[in-house]
Amino acid sequence: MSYVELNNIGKSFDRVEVLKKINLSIKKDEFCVLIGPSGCGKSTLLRIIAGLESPSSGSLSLNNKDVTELRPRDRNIAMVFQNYALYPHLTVRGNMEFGLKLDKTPKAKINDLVNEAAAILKLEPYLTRYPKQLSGGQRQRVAMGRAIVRNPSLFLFDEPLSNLDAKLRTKMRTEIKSLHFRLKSTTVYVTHDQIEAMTMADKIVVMNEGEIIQVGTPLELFDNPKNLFVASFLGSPEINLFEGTVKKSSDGYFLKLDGTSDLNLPQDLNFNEDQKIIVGIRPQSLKVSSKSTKLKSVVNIIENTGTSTFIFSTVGSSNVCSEVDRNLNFKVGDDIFLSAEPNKMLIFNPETGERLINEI
Amino acid sequence: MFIKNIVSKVLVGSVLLGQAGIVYADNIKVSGWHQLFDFSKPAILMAEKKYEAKNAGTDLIMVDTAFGQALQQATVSTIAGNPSDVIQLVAGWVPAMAEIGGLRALDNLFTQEEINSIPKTSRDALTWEGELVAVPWNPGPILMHYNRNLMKEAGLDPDSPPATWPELKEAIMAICKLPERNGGSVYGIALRTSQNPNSAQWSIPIVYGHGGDIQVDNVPAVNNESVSDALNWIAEIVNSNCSPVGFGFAETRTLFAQERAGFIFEGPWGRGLVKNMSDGKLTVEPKGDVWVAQMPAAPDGTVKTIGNPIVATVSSKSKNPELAVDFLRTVLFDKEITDEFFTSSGLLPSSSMDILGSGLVGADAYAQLFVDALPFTYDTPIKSSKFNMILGELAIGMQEVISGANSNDVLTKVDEKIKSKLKR
Amino acid sequence: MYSLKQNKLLLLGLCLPATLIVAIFIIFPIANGVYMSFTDASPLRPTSKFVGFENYRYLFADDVYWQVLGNTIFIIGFATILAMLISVCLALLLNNTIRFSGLYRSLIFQTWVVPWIVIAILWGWIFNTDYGLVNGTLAQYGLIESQIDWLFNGKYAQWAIILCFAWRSIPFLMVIMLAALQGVPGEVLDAAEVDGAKYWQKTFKVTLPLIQNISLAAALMQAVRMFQEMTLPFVLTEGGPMNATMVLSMYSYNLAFDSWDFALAATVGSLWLVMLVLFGAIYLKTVVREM
Amino acid sequence: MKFSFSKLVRGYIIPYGLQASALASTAILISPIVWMVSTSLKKESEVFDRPPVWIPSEISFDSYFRIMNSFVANILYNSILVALLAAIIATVIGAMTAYALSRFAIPGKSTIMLFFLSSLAFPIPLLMMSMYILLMKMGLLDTLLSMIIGHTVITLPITVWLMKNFIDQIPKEIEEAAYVEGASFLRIIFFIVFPLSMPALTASALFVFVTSWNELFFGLSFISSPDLRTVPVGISQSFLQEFKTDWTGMMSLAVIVTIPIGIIFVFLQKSFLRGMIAGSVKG
Repeated sequence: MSYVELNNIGKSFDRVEVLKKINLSIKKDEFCVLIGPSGCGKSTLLRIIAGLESPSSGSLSLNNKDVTELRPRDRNIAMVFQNYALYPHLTVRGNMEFGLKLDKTPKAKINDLVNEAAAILKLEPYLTRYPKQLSGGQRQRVAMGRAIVRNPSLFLFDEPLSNLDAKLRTKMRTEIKSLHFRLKSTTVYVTHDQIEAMTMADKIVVMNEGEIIQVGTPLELFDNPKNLFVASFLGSPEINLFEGTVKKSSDGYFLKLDGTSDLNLPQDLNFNEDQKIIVGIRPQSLKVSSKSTKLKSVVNIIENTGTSTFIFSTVGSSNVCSEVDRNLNFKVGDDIFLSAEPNKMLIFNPETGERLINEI
Repeated sequence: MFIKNIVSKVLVGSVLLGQAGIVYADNIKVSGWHQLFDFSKPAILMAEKKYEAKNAGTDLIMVDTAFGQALQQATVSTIAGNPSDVIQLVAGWVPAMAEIGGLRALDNLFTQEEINSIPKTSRDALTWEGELVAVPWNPGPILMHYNRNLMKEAGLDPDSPPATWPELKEAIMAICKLPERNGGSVYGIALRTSQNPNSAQWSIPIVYGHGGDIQVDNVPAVNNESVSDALNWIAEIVNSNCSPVGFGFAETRTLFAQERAGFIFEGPWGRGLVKNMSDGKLTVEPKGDVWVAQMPAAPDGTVKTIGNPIVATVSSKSKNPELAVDFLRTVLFDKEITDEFFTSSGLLPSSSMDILGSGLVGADAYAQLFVDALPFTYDTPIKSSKFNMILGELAIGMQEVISGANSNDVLTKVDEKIKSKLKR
Repeated sequence: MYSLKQNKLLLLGLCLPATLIVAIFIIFPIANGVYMSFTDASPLRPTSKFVGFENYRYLFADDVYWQVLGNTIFIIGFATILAMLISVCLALLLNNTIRFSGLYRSLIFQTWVVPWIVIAILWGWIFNTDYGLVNGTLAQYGLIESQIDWLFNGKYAQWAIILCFAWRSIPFLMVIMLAALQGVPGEVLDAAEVDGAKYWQKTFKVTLPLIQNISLAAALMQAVRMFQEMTLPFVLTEGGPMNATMVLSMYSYNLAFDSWDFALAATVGSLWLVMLVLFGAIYLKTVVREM
Repeated sequence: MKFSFSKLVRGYIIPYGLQASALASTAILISPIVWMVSTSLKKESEVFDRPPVWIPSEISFDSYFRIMNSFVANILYNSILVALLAAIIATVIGAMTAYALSRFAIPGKSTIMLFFLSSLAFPIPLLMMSMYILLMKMGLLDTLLSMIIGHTVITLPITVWLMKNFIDQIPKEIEEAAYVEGASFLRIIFFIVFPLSMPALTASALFVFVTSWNELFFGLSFISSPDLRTVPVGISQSFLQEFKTDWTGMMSLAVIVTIPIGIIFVFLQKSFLRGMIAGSVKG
């Protein structure tokens, strides 16, 4: 049996069902990220794991023990909140000690634990300060320190980085990850930022409208999304979608787009003629050349982030994005030609959004 | 001293919080405000000691009550069923207490001799439905005090104070013309005209002076010629700026003590007040700065005044009325105590003519003028439990007349109002 | 919020003391008071009987009641208006970057803590006919010839009380309005300035409308507290002369604890309650809806 | 250098004009208090001088020594005791209720708050009559407790109102964090929520204290023993009843009874206003 086990967890608020029969298991030492758009129920699920909410149905076990009815303090968990929820009237040390004192841990041990955590998080110089005297990143670390000192059996993070600026967010992301590596603690982490999920998670759980859509490692999800939702939720810039009708020509199957352009489809698959499909191609897989292909496009915008260059161009009435070599010299208004390896194409049913072919 | 007091108070704080509930079943409780004043304390303590020596085993407990709260407190404790045995009141409040059955008839508790030593007018005033329910402790006839210096300055003879109301008015008008003094104008007389029952009470002697009364057969009747005349008399003086307007007892007394008013109506406490408030600058002696005279006579030659005596009553709920009355006997008829009381307070210490006519009191010219007035002093000018309401309405009427309203109209209205309120 | 919501025992524990106090000492007295207004209740009587609308008939026929009602509205109305005008000006003034404005604010606010009983004594002294500061100063500059009986003339006495009430309300209203002014976003004023508004236009078209609701609510709160305040007339003028400064609270207090006419006092109180409900309904319908 | 009228106006006239009007209005508003202190420091002989003298020619503390007797000590002690206890009781009970109203799903919450708000305007004499009867039956008349109860009752609504608006602004996550860390509800309320609500607690406690310090009529009707009088009752029942209008003494007494809350406010004014404004501006 897994370390954390959710069985048929359901939750309703005033007859509104926010979680529908959630089943999930998390292994020991795993870093599990719950991701989904806002309102998908991921925070509620985390609060149920924490014990801040009780589920309307189903059960929850932690380390082989049913904890559904237990209060948070009896679950031995630690939680980091979005706005840190530091106690403004206590010093950094006071904040970190609070839970230990409640557990009646001996004074000497409290000191050791706090000092140790402060060392790990480089908080030593700030122990006597109050939260309002700290910067955002420092507060974030205090919130984590407060969780660490208690050596919990489960760490819970509720969008902990969303209040930080972009640069700090990247930094803290790494810190949390390395901390996890060091402490080997089982973690459930809620975010709506797919980059966080991709970079940090051992296992990503994609949720939407109260249901788990797909569970898997970051690369599994990236490469083999179960449906359109997962495919477009992960990856940045977003996956390009081409919607059209399958036609057959002498060269084999191709996709007739609404303009004059066409797109060659993988030839090893069986399509029905006139079938409507959506083809998803990630920007990284959408090749650009000046060499003529069936998919002609006009450069709209060229974005250079320094590390990579993106070309946004127009195909028919829709915009597509492709990542290119920075040395390629295109200008706005240039005609370009797009192509993709057939095995990099993800094909979806436009009505249900499901992947049509799971394995290519 | 101040700090020490606070500290000791803090220490007994918890006791204070729960102080009220203590009940001494067999003891005699005396509630009143005498004990509050330093000047009467020595006599009260002496009385307490003497009483306890006489009635061995009885504990006399003095319960302090603020003057302003005495009636309310007596009323409430009577309703609640735990009043003090002896209750100090002023005469005007006696009907209110008697009406709720709070007072014990005293006729059979005192000896006939003791009762007879009290002037008849006082006894009549304190008789309710045929029974004597209170005895005057400190009789308080209201007499005319006058400033001899101001009279002299105004060209009047200080040795022959006005004897009739027209004469008084002339004297007032004369003094009124004197130049400013002590930073303010000089008034002829300091009349009380504030919106307070007390102001109306103090104008009753003026009604007497105009030959009438404010009640007929113990029923208030303010709508008559003499009340109207009295109010007009007051209004005329006030409107000629010869009496301040809207002053209550404290302000009028200050004015008189500052030698800025020629006349004031006060009881036997007047001497002490004048001395205290002028910081001893003014003397109250026959040939001194201030002296006292009987009220001016009415047109028919009679002299009548009101009294504001402090009286003592025994609660109808007292378990031991004999012991309670014995306390009264001690303070009223024990010469040693009455002398001490008179020396320390200057108040008339008893209602017994025997005591008032001899000894220290008998030798005091000031006190004797008040003793002389006792036979024509009316302690409860209105015998009604709604004494304050009636006088309160009259006080407002008085203010209206002063501000120019027609006295007959005003009195008609006041009379109606009193009648309608008496029905409630 | 978490399982707190289900913790009935805690909820009960938290609410019990207040519930008991409110039930015993607010709701019961109010209900009992309304009931008493239909009886001839008095602590002087062992029992009371039901008299229907007799007390109301009596009260409506009593011109003093109407006079007192008029006085109360006049005094509190003018005091509130006066206090509002002065506090708006003061708040606008001190909201400028003036040196020592913090000190001025503190000094003015200190007057708010002066106990009512002290105010009564103090203003009695200030308005004293002979030696008072007001008459003294007026006479010093030759503004009056003879002394004015501030507290013994009906009209003057009302205005003296109005002045006292206003003086006492200004500090509180001022700090609330200052706080409201400081809450007006600077960008809005900058935008107005860019649009070419002059100082007065900014003040009247932007600033004041923005703090209007808070100011009105604060003024209403002050008015309501003044409605209950009776120390001042009680000590300063005893409601006189000729009931000119008798306000509703003191009138009903006197009826209850001086005349011991609980029934009539309860009638006055019940009518007061009715006014309160009407006023509250109008307030909710008009002001709150606009918010 | 070119003379510019508008520069003169903007640079000198407006700033100095504003400064002058601020100074003048402050002076006028606090003049009664200055006059009170001034009178209290005068010699008896100078009190009646005309035109009015603002600064005594000779500072004299005579009147202070004259009135500092056990009577004044007693009324101060009683007032402090009553005001302090009322402030503590009303604030703690009010805060507890406010917490419940802020965090629990209580049906009719807005009606309850409206009731509390409107009860501020309830006719106090109407409340007092039934309270009087109740206290009489409980045997509590003429105890300091009766006044404490009275003052708690009339101020409880405002403490609830102030505290609720304040607690609403404290993020729930802080409590959740403590809850996850194993704190009990009572500990959360008393060790997390209340310390965080300090400005509001200060404001309510001070409000109750000032109200109690000011309150005359409960004391007047419920108390008859002179020993138990509070400041306003003591002054109105004894001092004003004394035979003398001793203005220097009166003003000294006025200064003395104003000092305790004056001092408290000098130190706590900021906190008081913060709590008051946070609590009332929103509501």
